[in-house]
Amino acid sequence: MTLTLLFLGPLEDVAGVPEMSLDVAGAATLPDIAERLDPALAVAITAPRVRIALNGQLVAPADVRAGNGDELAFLPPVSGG
Amino acid sequence: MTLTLLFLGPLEDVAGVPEMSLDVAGAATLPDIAERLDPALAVAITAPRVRIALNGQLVAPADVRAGNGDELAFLPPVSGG
Amino acid sequence: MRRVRLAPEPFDPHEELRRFGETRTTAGGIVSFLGQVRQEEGDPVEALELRHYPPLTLPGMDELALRAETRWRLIATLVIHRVGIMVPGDPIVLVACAARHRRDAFEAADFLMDHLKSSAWFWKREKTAEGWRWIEPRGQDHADLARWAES
Amino acid sequence: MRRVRLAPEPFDPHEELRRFGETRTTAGGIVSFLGQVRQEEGDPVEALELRHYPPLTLPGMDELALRAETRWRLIATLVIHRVGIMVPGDPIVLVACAARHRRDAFEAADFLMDHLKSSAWFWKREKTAEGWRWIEPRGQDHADLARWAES
Repeated sequence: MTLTLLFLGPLEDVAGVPEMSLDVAGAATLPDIAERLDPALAVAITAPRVRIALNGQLVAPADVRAGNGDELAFLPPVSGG
Repeated sequence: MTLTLLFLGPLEDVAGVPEMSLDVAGAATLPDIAERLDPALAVAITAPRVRIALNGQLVAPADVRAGNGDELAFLPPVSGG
Repeated sequence: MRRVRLAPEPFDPHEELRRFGETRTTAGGIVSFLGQVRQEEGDPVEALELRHYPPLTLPGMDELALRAETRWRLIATLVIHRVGIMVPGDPIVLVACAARHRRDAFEAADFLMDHLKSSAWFWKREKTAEGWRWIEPRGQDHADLARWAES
Repeated sequence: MRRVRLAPEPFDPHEELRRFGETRTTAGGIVSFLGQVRQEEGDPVEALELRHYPPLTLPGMDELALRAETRWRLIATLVIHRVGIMVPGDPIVLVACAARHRRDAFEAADFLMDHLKSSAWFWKREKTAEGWRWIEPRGQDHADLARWAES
């Protein structure tokens, strides 16, 4: 049961990698996921200005339920093109 | 003693030609010139919105003094590029 | 750099823009406007002619470009305007402004076009099946110019 | 006609504009904006990278172009945006709007650029002698967007 986490932009530097796999038992919430991560990364991805996309669709942080095969992307404020 | 008159834009249609030579005795004023022309053309070139250039420089109608070798251009309102 | 010219023959706007862009690597942005003779289904216009008065037309365009450079921070300005007879699809005017900041480039190009289209020394006539007809100045032109009145 | 794409490799903006212009003979005017990586004497920036998030970035650009088409009378819209690593002089973004009336083309191109530069899904980093550094969002972006708030 594997969940993929994507870290966009500067969050990649905090995570140290652009992408990470996490073994999950079932549908994980954002706090479930955050507590499995390095504390600095957990703080960074739950910052108020970070948007979250579940399988390519934006979701409210409170609505995150991510399980096996899902992709969760963390999108910090954009810098523009 | 020849003065050249140029008729720009729609004034060419009124004059029937783009350019006309006029024999003048000395330095002619705008009324001197107008009275030598066909009345319809005289009215057209003295209309308030027609600008006048003497040898390529804009001049006020009252300041026109044009003689031998001079070129007087009549510039109706521009239609833009 | 300021390049302003009248084109008595058809010109290739894309080649002109390429040349303009090639030396402008300090520019963050280039805004261009290309105006061409419209070609529409059922449009009766067969040809367009632009007349000019050489002693005033080009000097006036040059002065206009200078005004734009005084008002906005521009790196380079390009103005090419056709004169003579054109057919639908032909380029009439190409304006390009290069600047470090895109707002300057947008506003300067807009300013140049409003003035070229209303106050530059051109007289225009159109040819339809009924022959040639001179085009009157448009009321919209005054509104366009009023946008740029210095307060 | 709406052509919106991401370019993972360098593109030739002039060739793109030529192709865009060739089929647009009903347009009176085409406004374009070309943004490129600045190259200045003494500038420490050696390279620029734009990252995107595929599920959102291109759909967001497409939706933006659609908004422009809804708001202004446009005949055609072109948006090409680079992603990946660029060096000074490389094109980053090309926007072109064709319209019967030039005001529509100017405003729509300006609108597209303001939004692409501030709210599109891109993350940017720059490389200098000290390495790569992520670029923070700019305060100016909010001011740019506020210009377009529908009243």
